[in-house]
Amino acid sequence: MSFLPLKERSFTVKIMSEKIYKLLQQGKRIDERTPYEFRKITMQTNVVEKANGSALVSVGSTRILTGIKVELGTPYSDRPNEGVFSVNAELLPLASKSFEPGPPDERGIELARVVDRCIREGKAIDLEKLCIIPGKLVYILYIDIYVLDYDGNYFDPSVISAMAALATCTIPKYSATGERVEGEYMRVPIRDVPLSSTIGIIKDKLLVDPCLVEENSLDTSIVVCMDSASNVVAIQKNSPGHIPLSLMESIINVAEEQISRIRTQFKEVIGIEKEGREHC
Amino acid sequence: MSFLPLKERSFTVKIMSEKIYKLLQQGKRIDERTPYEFRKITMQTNVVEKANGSALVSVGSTRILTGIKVELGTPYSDRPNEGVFSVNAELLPLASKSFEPGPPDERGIELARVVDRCIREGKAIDLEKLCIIPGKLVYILYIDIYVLDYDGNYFDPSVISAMAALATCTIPKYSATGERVEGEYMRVPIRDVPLSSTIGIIKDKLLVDPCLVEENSLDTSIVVCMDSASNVVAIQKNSPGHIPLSLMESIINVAEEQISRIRTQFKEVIGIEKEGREHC
Amino acid sequence: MSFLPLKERSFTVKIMSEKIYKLLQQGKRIDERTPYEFRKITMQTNVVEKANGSALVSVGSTRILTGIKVELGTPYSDRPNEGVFSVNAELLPLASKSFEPGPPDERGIELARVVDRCIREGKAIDLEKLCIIPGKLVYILYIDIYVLDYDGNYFDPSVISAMAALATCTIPKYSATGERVEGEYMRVPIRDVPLSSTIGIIKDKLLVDPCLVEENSLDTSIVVCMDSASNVVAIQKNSPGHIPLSLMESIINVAEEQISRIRTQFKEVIGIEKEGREHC
Amino acid sequence: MTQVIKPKLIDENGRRLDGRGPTDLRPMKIEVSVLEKSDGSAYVELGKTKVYAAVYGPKEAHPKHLAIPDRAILNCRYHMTSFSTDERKILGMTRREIELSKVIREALESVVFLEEFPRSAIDVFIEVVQADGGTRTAGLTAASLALADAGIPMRGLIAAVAVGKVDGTIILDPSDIEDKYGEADMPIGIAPGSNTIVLLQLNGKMTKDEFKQGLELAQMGIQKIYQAQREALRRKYGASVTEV
Amino acid sequence: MTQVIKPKLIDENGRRLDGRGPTDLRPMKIEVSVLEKSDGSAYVELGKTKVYAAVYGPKEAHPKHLAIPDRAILNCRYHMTSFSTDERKILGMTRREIELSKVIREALESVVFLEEFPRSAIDVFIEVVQADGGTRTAGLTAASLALADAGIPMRGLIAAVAVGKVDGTIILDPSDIEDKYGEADMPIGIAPGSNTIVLLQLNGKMTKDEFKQGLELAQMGIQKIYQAQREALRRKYGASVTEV
Amino acid sequence: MTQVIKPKLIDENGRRLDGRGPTDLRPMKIEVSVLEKSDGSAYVELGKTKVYAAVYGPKEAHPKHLAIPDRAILNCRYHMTSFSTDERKILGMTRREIELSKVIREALESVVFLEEFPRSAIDVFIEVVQADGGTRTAGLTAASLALADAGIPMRGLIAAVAVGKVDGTIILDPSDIEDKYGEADMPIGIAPGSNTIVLLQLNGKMTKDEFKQGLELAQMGIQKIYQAQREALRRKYGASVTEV
Repeated sequence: MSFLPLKERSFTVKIMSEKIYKLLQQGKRIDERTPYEFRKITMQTNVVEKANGSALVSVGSTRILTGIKVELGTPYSDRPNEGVFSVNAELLPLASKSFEPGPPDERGIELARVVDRCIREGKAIDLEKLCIIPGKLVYILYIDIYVLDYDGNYFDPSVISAMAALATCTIPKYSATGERVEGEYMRVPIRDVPLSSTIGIIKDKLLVDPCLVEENSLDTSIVVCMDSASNVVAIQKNSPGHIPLSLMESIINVAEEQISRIRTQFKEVIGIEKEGREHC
Repeated sequence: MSFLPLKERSFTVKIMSEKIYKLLQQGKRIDERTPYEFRKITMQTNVVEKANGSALVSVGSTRILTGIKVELGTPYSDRPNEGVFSVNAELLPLASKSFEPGPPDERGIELARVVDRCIREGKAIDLEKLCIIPGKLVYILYIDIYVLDYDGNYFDPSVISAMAALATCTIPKYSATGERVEGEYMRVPIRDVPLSSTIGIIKDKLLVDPCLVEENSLDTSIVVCMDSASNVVAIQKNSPGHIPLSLMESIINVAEEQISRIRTQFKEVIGIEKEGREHC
Repeated sequence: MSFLPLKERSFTVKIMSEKIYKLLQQGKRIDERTPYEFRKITMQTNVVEKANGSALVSVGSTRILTGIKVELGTPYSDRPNEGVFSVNAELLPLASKSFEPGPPDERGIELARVVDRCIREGKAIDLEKLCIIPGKLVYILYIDIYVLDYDGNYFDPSVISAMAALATCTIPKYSATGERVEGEYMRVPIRDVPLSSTIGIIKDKLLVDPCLVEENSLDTSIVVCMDSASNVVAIQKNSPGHIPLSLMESIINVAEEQISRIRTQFKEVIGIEKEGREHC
Repeated sequence: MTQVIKPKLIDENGRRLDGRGPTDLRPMKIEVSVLEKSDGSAYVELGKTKVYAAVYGPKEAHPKHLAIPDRAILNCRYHMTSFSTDERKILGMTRREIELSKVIREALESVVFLEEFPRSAIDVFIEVVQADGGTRTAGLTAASLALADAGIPMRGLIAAVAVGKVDGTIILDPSDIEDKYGEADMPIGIAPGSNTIVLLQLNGKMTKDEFKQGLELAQMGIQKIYQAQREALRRKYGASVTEV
Repeated sequence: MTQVIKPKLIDENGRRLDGRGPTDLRPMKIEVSVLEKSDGSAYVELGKTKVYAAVYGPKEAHPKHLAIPDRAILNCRYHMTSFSTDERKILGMTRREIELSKVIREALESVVFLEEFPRSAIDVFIEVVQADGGTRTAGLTAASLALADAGIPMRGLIAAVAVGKVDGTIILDPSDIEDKYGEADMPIGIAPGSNTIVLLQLNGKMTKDEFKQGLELAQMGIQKIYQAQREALRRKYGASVTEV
Repeated sequence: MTQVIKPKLIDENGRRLDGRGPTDLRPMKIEVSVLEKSDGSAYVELGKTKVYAAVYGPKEAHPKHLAIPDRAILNCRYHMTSFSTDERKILGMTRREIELSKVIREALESVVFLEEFPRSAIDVFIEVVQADGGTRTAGLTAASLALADAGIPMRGLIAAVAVGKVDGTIILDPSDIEDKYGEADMPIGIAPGSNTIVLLQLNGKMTKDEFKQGLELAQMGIQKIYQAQREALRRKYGASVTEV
């Protein structure tokens, strides 16, 4: 059963919505940004030594920690030559008074599934290189995302942190006969770095990377994920409300531009090795 | 913890109970039926092509959908020569404002277990014919019952729909060595068609197939299951209240008569093949 | 999420606490005991024939039933030569109006884990003798504790009943090749009998084995577990409140004395066989 | 992996595996007020079947939105310890325990004057310490005594027993092995004061005649259990309870 | 353990596996008021995809602390029967069902006048009886009809359909096999009255142009579904519903 | 499947695996106000052990029937990320996490003036990002700072540390490997202002003398941690906090 979250579109919210809209008309935001401007993005990797890969990414005050644990297991029977990955996300109650302790609710599940689709459909990982013995032994990557501090927009930094953790993830090497090659490690074979941009909509205006106050006052919002060739690889309208059909083209174009900027920073900070990475 | 359902035996219920009793004294019911008359029963099979067997059965407005999925697995260690079946029932929240979403509550569990006992003790299935390799490989039948619309008496149509889905269930054929016989299918080996009749009791009067308004106004009720030789194979007093010992003989006789009538319709509509079916 | 139990430290509790403290100053208790005096302890074993071992232990009105079921299984990979045991505890709702039906809450989990640590760190069982085939086949002991009646202090009788059930537990014998030695049974190899003493604290005074009224009025309390050589093997401060550092030495000494007395009774009643039991 | 062979359950002299005749109850032990902290409690032993019941209430219904304006709600939990059965029972409630909690609760609702305690709750907890057949009926027998022990007004006690069919014979009070290898098991709860059935289940195959015979045999057994219940109350409360 | 070979999804004549052209919908069947006990209900069939929806409410929010002072809460459960899919679905809600419940609920919230029913709750239940692609869009289509059938005031109906990309071609209303082996699946829900998107997801890879093309194809399909919705309402309620 | 060999934990020079002497703490990093959205927060690092704590409240208790008339309820969740440990931790709360949540909560209850906030709730969330021994004590240390950072009135801070026994020696602040292969682990939480113990557990075997020695060593370590806590508060709030 999917319950409506207790976000009340009360009178004050409507006033804030009106205020944000008026600022947008002047090309402004409540926090001094322009409509198509992300908050400051920081990316730190290898922050948890016990994880095979990890990244702490912040977008403004929103902070996401992703860790990856690698285990060995059997492949899916219809994909005998491919490794496996699984994404989980928890909206920690530390991060916001609106997050409850307990198993992931619909928001955490949605976040995990959108990040999963972004990685999967964006062909981020060369899964065949994560196969050790076809049909028998493959690497399993558990990509676990934790929202530590939540000031709006947990989708985009989650995708970044998942990709940053993947791009710096180290896994023990196994021979084709399934034996551990003592002391040797390999990187996760990255094929592409799909990224996302969340677009907020008020009436006919768009903004990117909504902060929490904006998020609560939007008409609606949409997450667009693209690969490095600007293919759309995942979309999620992730809140109630209408998107005028006439806005869709602008939404895609704005997302493309934002993602391209984030990708530039990602390349600079994470410094992906070229080998085996075709697009990034 | 078994909580009392929130059925309030309020003043209006008592008035309705009195009214139903007075009608029964005149051989009548609130919906024009006689006391020992079922509502119209309809049976449709193969309504879900992705299931191995399925049946949609209605008794008046009460509508039950049963689907069967067949898988391969290992037998129970104390029954190495027998296939396995398992019954589950869900009172879907679509069906009634008194059904909640979530895992089956005590009513759903009771329904599943009574249908299970009716099939099991009524020897409906020749389980030995569902064994492929003794001790190793057998068919497992998942019989899943969904109450789609609930206007009283979900027991009797559930038993009918489970038996109708079983009687029309098609399963892939395997050789005695455990290999799939390509393209060949077999029927579930039906030995008998046990059926049930739910009897409502008000004071010293009986009625069959209570509709929802009656169900809420009965003193109590009882489900009687019989095989084709009129053996009693399962009984469940399924609501609070007293049954005078003096009524038990009539209850059994009324149930026998009803079940016999339903069986006649079952034979006509479902058209069970004779082979391997001894009683029906 | 660990919720504060609904124990209200209301005005009346403060009065009772004051009263208990005044009595302690005079060397007295509300139930006629002296501060360092347990309620009457009774121990009955083999009360459940279907269990491999069982014991019903009461301390005053607090009554604990422990049963042990023995199964075969595989050892932990880092302990290939050792059998396995697992402790579970349920605070049955029969026992107290403050216990709820449902899976163990934090109190039941704490009880189970403290008893587990007491047995494990007190080296109560010679786990190597519970190994049948190293790395492959070992005995698994499920030690399940049920609180049947709760008048304060469930820790100490739980430890006693777990140890009494272990000391009288009978397990089917298997040869080193993993075959059942028909008709032969062996005892669980007991190495030591660790026991516990719960100490209540009000201001600068101590008392042992608090009854329920006392428990609700204490400043705090602590469970001390010792082996037969008076080593401390487990400690748990098990309620809110302060323990002055200056009291810790007395606490340990009082616990040692109590445990020694309980051990004497344990030896008399349970009558542990000497063989393979070094300390008791 | 071997197919289990059904043992002979009734010998040539008509004796059952434990020496009983077909119409014999197992040795019975019934006590009330056995648990100090509950408002009422009882213990019932029938052979190796051992069951506790405890009652809390009437008390405020909690959470409040579950309260019913014109009567008490009655909650019931039938639960078995993990070591009560031959195979270790999993922790937590099985589907079987949930079903039995329902039928036992409905039986108890039939006799408790719930309307005397509007907006209240009465909790009944049954704990099966050892299960050797007939645990739901022993549990119901104990629960009705625990309610009486708690002073909760009732139309009368409930006494319950199972009958079975083994090797073609209708028997009273089947043990676990008779239940397992027998042809039918029929637990019955009766309010002896009103001669009415409050719990009835059947699992197995009986002809209509056998069913009738089973029902009569159950009534006989229930009279004996009812006497034992009354004696247990009398031992605790003296002669004043004869009218229960 | 064999790697599954992707079948050819569009033949040399541009026909799909089931004979459709790229822009064809599957045969459709839409009915309202199909379940008697709910306040509103609908049934939608699109090829082998079969979905029921039922609505209860507006009613008192329960438990009360979930109520919102100035509008109704809308609850939604998208659920599949265990036998609706090729592989048996586990009982209980999967993560997929929880996500789809959320996006469908959010789409419905966009059109229901929730503020007309303060402190109330409206429950929407979708049951997928058979899943052959497009179940969330069929479910949303059915749910919006069930809300109308329940007389709940809305800005307008929602019609929904998926588009996909298979063998490089943008297609309308992909079946299960086209979804499984195709390159992209994009479910879209539109409120035709206002020409706005209320549900949009994409799973797969599309160029910006393909995305635009898909969006246009979806609008075409949605017009047909919307007509079928209006006809279904008209069959039940007569001409009065044309303005929905 | 190989029996793991216990490594030598203290070398001939009395040095531990990471080079520390028996009475040395690991390098420490303590910060407050590290998470923007909570009412108070803190971060504690002790070697590789990394822990966040956040506090929400005082706020209305929810649901209301959990409220206590004459004081606040304090809720506490100690939780570890799945990748914080050598083996991946399962998602959801383990029994260990539930127990530690209880003992940490009880320690905090000992110092918070709960009676100042009747019918309220204070939530404390501890997240272990990396676990290398001493996570519950680091979590308690951080939680008490987060409460102070949230401005919640307290009798004083709590500082906590574990002591252990390895290779027969009593050591301060055991790491994970020392805990795993050592003979005993004793986490201790102290309210330095009142010289009282608020958290105490022992897991392992110690003589009475060793226990006493451990308690003294813990007090020494706790003084250092307490100083670091006060400095962290001072860095954030200036000299005004010296009296905490």
